[in-house]
Amino acid sequence: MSTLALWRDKLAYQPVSLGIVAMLSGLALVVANTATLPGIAAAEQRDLQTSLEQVLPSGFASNDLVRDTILVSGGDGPPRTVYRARTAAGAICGTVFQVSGRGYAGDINILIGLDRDGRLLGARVIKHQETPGLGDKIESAKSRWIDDFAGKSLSSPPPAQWAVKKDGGVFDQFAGATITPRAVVKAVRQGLEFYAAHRAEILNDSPKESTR
Amino acid sequence: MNFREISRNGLWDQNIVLSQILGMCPTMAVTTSGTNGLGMGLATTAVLVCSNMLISSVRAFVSPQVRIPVYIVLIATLVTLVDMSLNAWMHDLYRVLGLFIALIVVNCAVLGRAEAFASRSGVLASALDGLFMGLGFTASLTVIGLIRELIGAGTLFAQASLLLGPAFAFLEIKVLPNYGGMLMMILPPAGFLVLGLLLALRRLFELRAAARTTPATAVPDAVAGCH
Amino acid sequence: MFAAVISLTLLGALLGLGLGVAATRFAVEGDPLVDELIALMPGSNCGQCGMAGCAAAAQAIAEGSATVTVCPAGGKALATMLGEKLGISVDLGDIVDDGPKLAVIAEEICIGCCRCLKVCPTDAMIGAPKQIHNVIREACTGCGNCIERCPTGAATLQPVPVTLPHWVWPKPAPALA
Amino acid sequence: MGLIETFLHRFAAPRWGVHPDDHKRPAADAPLRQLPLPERLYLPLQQHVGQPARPIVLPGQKVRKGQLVAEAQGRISAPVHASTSGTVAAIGEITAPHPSGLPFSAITLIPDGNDSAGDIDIVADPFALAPDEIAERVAAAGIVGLGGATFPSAAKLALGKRSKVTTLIVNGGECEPYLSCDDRIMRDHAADVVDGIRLMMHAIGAREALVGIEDNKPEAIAAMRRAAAGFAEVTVRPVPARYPMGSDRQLIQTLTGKEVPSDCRAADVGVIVNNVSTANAVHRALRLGEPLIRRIVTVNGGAVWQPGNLMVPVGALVSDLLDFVGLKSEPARLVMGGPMMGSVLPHAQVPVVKGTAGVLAFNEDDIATPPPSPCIRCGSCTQACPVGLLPLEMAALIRNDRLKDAAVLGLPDCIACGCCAYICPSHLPLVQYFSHAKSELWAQERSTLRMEATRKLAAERAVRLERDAREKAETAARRKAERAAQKAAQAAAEAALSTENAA
Amino acid sequence: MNPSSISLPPVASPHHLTGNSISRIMLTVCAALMPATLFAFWLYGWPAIFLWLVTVLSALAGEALCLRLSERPVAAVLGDGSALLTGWLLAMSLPPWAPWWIGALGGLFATVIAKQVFGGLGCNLFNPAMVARVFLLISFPVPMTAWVAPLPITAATAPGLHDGLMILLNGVPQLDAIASASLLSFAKTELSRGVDLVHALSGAAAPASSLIGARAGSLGETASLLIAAGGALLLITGVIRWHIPAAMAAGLVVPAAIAHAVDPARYLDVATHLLSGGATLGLFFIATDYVTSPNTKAGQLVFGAGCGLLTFIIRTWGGYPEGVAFAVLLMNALTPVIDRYLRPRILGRDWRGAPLNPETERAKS
Amino acid sequence: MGEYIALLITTAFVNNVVMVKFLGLCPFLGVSKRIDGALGMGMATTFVIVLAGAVCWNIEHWLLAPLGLGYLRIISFILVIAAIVQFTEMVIHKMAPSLYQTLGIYLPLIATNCAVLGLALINTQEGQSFVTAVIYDFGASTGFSIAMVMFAGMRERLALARIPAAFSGAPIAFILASLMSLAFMGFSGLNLS
Ligand SMILES: Cc1cc2nc3c(=O)[nH]c(=O)nc-3n(C[C@H](O)[C@H](O)[C@H](O)COP(=O)(O)O)c2cc1C
Ligand SMILES: Cc1cc2nc3c(=O)[nH]c(=O)nc-3n(C[C@H](O)[C@H](O)[C@H](O)COP(=O)(O)O)c2cc1C
Ligand SMILES: Cc1cc2nc3c(=O)[nH]c(=O)nc-3n(C[C@H](O)[C@H](O)[C@H](O)COP(=O)(O)O)c2cc1C
Ligand SMILES: Cc1cc2nc3c(=O)[nH]c(=O)nc-3n(C[C@H](O)[C@H](O)[C@H](O)CO)c2cc1C
Ligand code: SF4
Ligand code: SF4
Ligand code: SF4
Ligand code: SF4
Ligand code: FES
Repeated sequence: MSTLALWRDKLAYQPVSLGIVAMLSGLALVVANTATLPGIAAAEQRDLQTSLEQVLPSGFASNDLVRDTILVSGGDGPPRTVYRARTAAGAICGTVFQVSGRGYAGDINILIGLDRDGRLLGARVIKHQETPGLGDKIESAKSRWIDDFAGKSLSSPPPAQWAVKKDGGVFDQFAGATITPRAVVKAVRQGLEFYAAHRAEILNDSPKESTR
Repeated sequence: MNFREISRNGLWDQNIVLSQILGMCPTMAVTTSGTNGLGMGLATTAVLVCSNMLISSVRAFVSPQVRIPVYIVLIATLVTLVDMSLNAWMHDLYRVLGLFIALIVVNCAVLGRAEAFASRSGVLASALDGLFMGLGFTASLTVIGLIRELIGAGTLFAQASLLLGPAFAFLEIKVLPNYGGMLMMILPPAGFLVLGLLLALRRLFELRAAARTTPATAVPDAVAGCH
Repeated sequence: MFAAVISLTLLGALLGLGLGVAATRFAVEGDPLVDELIALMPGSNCGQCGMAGCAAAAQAIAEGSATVTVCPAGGKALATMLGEKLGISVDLGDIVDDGPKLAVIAEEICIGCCRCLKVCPTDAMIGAPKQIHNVIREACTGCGNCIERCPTGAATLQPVPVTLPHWVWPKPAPALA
Repeated sequence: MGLIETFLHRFAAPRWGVHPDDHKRPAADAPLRQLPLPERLYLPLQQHVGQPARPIVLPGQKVRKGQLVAEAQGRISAPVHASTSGTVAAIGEITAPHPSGLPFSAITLIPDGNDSAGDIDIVADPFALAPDEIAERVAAAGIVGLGGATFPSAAKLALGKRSKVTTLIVNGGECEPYLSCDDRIMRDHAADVVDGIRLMMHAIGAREALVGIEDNKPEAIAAMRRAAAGFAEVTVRPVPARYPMGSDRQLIQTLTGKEVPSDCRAADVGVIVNNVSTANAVHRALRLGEPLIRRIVTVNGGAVWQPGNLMVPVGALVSDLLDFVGLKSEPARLVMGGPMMGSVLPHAQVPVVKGTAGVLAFNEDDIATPPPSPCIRCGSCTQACPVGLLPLEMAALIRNDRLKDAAVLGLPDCIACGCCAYICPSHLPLVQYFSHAKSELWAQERSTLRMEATRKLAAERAVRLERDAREKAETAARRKAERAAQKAAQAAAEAALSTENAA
Repeated sequence: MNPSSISLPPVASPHHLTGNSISRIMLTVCAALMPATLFAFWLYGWPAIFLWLVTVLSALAGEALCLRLSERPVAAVLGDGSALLTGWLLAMSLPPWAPWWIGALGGLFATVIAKQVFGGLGCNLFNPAMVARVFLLISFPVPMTAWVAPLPITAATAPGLHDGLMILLNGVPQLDAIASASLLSFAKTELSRGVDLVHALSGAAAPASSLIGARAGSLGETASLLIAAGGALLLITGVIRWHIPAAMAAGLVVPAAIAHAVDPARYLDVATHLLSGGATLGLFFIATDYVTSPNTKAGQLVFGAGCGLLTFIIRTWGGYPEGVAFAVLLMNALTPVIDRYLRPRILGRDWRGAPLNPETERAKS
Repeated sequence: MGEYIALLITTAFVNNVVMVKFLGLCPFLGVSKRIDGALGMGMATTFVIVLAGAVCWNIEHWLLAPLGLGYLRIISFILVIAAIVQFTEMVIHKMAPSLYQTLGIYLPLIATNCAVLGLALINTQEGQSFVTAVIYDFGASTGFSIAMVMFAGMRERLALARIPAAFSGAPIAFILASLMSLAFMGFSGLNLS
């Protein structure tokens, strides 16, 4: 102990001791990283899968959605990843992709699922920062509001009514919080428009365009 | 330091939140519901126990000059380890606590205990200290979270099953059906307010106790950690 | 993999070196605070504070084991000065400052034993063996050392009488509501 | 006052201060009355700032009117003269006209009723005297500032001469409500006042004199203008009636635009301020050879039957004055000086001193003081403070015993004018806070000085003890050496003896 | 020779005090509020009167409770009128037909949490009424933004005594049917829908309608002119000084005028800014609260300008349609710092507190 | 330029670290008894945050990202921060002992001031450029200092108030912070673009 005490105040002791601690920590982390990497990757995969399945009726897709994607550029912003659902026969029967809009407190990310004709199969908010108690009724866990989208398409209701009731549309707003639903409605509508514009590209099944 | 003293310190006398007033950021940020408070508290407890033990065992080798960096590296490593393992093997829990776990690194209470206790005490005592400090922390966070949740939404431990696992479903209670809710309670102002009122309550207890034991003495500076 | 370990180790070593150098470069010698406090104390080492003189009292104050109100000889004035030096607010209510005191010798009883003279820290007591002793008003700090030593009780502490120029306006009573 | 006039007044008036109801009339308009000689007079030894005077008479001694009974001690001091002829009964203590009710020393004089004066030494033309000689005569006459500060006037004149003062400001402000003694002096003795002013100018070497009189005293302004008509160097300047216009710094600023720096005297910026009554006293001292033994005192207040101004010998008891004017009711509070700055008297058995401008006997209605409420930070006090202080902040600090912090905010600059406490809607005793803090700080200062002295003494004692020890040791060593030497000598002697014997 | 001993503890000068008192000041302010309040009562009928009562009574009750707990004289302190004024001003800033618990919670919050916990009158750092208003707005955004169009008490469709009580207890039935946005939130909604203000604010929605109180809003917003008259009364009686109102008006008007000149389609005009929302009430009654505003003239100018500017910023770019309450609270938080750095100059000293130079003063004449 | 100013204002007020993001609360509550102390702490923290932010950005950009060592981020950032803080502490202790007296135990605690690490992590999370990151850090720490100074000013006044015994000290400080953050809610949703 006494020799240690002597050593501890030496200049060289500082870098060496801190270095050793850092090295051991680094080692531990490297080992842990190697050990956990596959687990984490698998878990994240599962997460994605379940989200995707939420916006499609159960049993709708027979393929592994996560592996059947296509990058579609267009609209504004970076290319979007579009996941495609297939029937047991392998034909494309629907697509899932993410849209987003600016809500009250930040971006709202919504996953929407469409059938071949561009009719909404379902929508789920996957990330938002809206005020709990006001804007968070867009979460399916909090309210069934988001289910209203199922079955809607660009033509029904007509484009003019793709808005909240306050603005003359068909969608309910929440008392005291119009901004959030307005943003969601707008984002979903834009998603439908995006699909309409790129339908051919998305449904084009030539294998070279599919990634992964 | 005996067991009684350590446990009493952790749970009440030197309670991290109510007495030392440390670790305020997670306290304020996560206590929007009882469930969140509980989760954060338990995660912190785990880290506190491990870090206290680790630091207590290496304390002889650490020179004063690099003491703090070493402690912090150790704590950060621990936290990252916990973070990774949860992510890989308990993914559902991780999805809930993931954010909180990263926050533990900078919870100054962890370093505070390392400095104030673990760097001067044996491994076992340090582990106990970490445990009770953590439990005291958990209790405070849960209480604050419950108060905010009850007034804010009329529920207790809402979504406990979703967050902590189905086993915790029994905790969920809707106390006030048909209650419109009070938005402020989940916003920053109420965090401060509820803790302030709790601290006042604690002070009231102590004033009463002091008045009972020594009727004529002046008001003690009850909150030692109130800098 | 190696990169991770090596870079972290290097980072740690580098910072450790920096800190080591800084610690030697910027080392702070001693505690200048205690010296400053000692300079403030009355310096009569009368021991009323219950410590081994003023330096010990200053040390205790600096360490926090004694409050700034510890020195009765210094009174409120000293306590405020110490409080300022330490940057803390002082609760002057703690100080029982019932005004300055003076030693007074009852001439009829004084036997001229000289004991008081020897213990007075400020040489405020004058007299010679077998003669009546006297107190120099200006020099007496009212420490009471002589009182304890006086075998006949001739020395007593009396409050210094208040005179017009020394009168202090009382502090107003606080507003009720 | 009409609406427009009120409006204009608001804008013309300075931005500091307050405008209390002045209550000066009818007392100011009543003709001056003479207080009959009381049975006993008490001549305090300390009626001025500085060293107290030292008595030079013995009990039983007979004195003439104007005879010196106590002489000045030191540079800043003033002598005391017998206010009338009579016998010195005692030299003892009497309650001081001070809120503390503490006693101070005074010479008790039993008048013989003759009021006979001693020899009078008058010069034919005082203007022929050297300035220093005028100052000496003023000093010998025991004149002190009669505006309230009671600073020995001769010292002020000397200071003025040394600092090359060019302007003498004569303070006829009399801004305190209820008081009218200066007003009376100016109305009745304007020529004497102007003469006194010119004498003081001569003593200082000032080029001009400005007489500042509040515009609520039109008769005094007219009288003074008439008296000063022949003297170009004396100008009468009406000033707005606003409390505390009579305070020297405010008057200097109003009349000359100069600001007296906070740590300086007025003389440092080339100005000297003297009260009109002081000028009158200077006139009487030099032209009539009469020392300062009497003064005009306003007796006023709701409890007084016949308010007015009295000519009073210094040393008369307040009770004598009140008996003379008669009381409507038992006064609820007795005040010496004005209502804004005067000090409350513990009882009526206190003597009138040179600086006593008024004795006010208030009834309950006059002083109805509601209990203080908390400060609502209305800022009225800040607005009113003529010095630009923050009374509310200082009071809050003092309430929490943070006196030094209050001093940092400017407590030492406070002139205790009372504007803040007057205007405060919460009726906070602000001036008492400040007086408390100032006296407490002085006390702390004294104890610090004392501590310093103690430290020195302790160090000296340590040195002495060391020296004693050393001396003792040296003596012991010497003794030892001596003894050793003795022994050696003895031994040598013995040896010698033995050798001798042997031989 | 010294017969009587000291009879009384020493009393300090001055022995002469103004007749002014706290209760007199507070009651003057209440009197100045009276015309606007009565007019608003007429406009909004019984529910508004009940809400006002509930708010004032709960503010008084909160104060009384705290006084009881801290063992201070209840009647004397309640008599100073400050709690009454707090409740009154809070009521003036609430939606007139809000349910009773809004008023009750607000009144209690104002006097208990925002005032008495800090030590009562004079010790609070934030304006109690505005703290309570913001607390209510944040906690209950829905009822706090539910405005109704004025429906004079004399109108046939106006709720009577009984219906008024029902509205107070149960809230407005079919709120959507009679709901009407206040001018500022209307403008904000239109802007967020992408309608420009030139179109949005034409015709019936023109800002001028708020001058005569024909627009939905709080009690204190509908009668801006009467509020301003009350403010003038306060100025004349010397209860408030002009610095804060003038600076606040300038802080609001100047940027508003510039912005409106640059882009009238996006920025509201000056009159709207001044006459709607709580601007007039804020100008004269709220920002001027002694306790929570600086007490030097320079400080008050800075404070007022800050209130005005922040109001403009929050109204124009913020998430809330109305900004006076937030602006006042933010400037309240800054008040001690303002007071600390903007002190008056001491006579004979320069701004930094050093004594002046005697020679330069001597040279003046 | 305009967007940088908007960023500065947004980070300082709208997303105030203390009042909105709940970072750095311990020093905010601990060192805010007097304006001077708060100002000193604010400046020390600003210094540390900007410096640490810049260093961490470079470490992330040149070391961690290229080598795929994302999992070492927390530990290496905290190491850098700790070292910078301790270095600052030693310098202040030597150069300005009185400042050291007031900042007391809080200097070492800057290392665990969540704001420092939090901001460094946010910088990388949002993939900001170096300039934006520095401006962001500067704005945030300025917001921290402003909040501290305002709070300290109010606490100086609180020290003179008649706070009920049960509330004096920490409880009233929290309630005050609560009302202050109520005021800061006014900035919520402020959108300068
Ligand atoms: C604290 C707070 C949070 C809010 N959060 C949201 C929100 O998340 N989503 C939303 O649409 N409106 C939110 N609002 C309301 C908006 O500010 C705005 O007043 C409202 O959306 C306007 O809608 P309205 O036309 O229905 O009144 C919030 C308001 C407050 C006070
Ligand atoms: C003291 C008190 C507090 C209340 N607080 C709230 C509240 O915070 N939020 C709310 O919506 N309703 C509140 N209420 C009102 C009732 O809870 C109300 O009846 C309930 O919101 C039912 O409303 P609904 O009929 O619109 O569903 C409160 C009532 C009382 C008596
Ligand atoms: C607040 C205040 C008010 C004063 N009012 C008067 C006054 O009304 N008349 C006056 O002669 N002196 C007044 N003085 C005293 C003057 O400042 C100054 O001391 C005096 O005029 C000097 O003249 P003297 O030495 O002849 O007394 C006042 C002083 C203060 C501080
Ligand atoms: C001119 C003036 C304005 C006032 N404004 C308010 C106010 O806006 N809100 C409030 O709660 N009290 C107000 N008061 C009342 C009182 O000052 C307030 O309750 C204190 O803040 C409580 O300490 C005002 C008082 C005056 C004299
Ligand atoms: S009481 Fe004061 S003077 Fe006496 S020894 Fe102690 S510190 Fe020194
Ligand atoms: S009390 Fe006695 S021992 Fe003490 S200083 Fe006075 S005379 Fe000396
Ligand atoms: S006048 Fe009185 S109530 Fe007003 S600020 Fe000054 S001390 Fe406070
Ligand atoms: S008494 Fe002092 S603080 Fe009050 S107004 Fe006069 S100078 Fe200013
Ligand atoms: S927990 Fe954030 S600073 Fe302490």
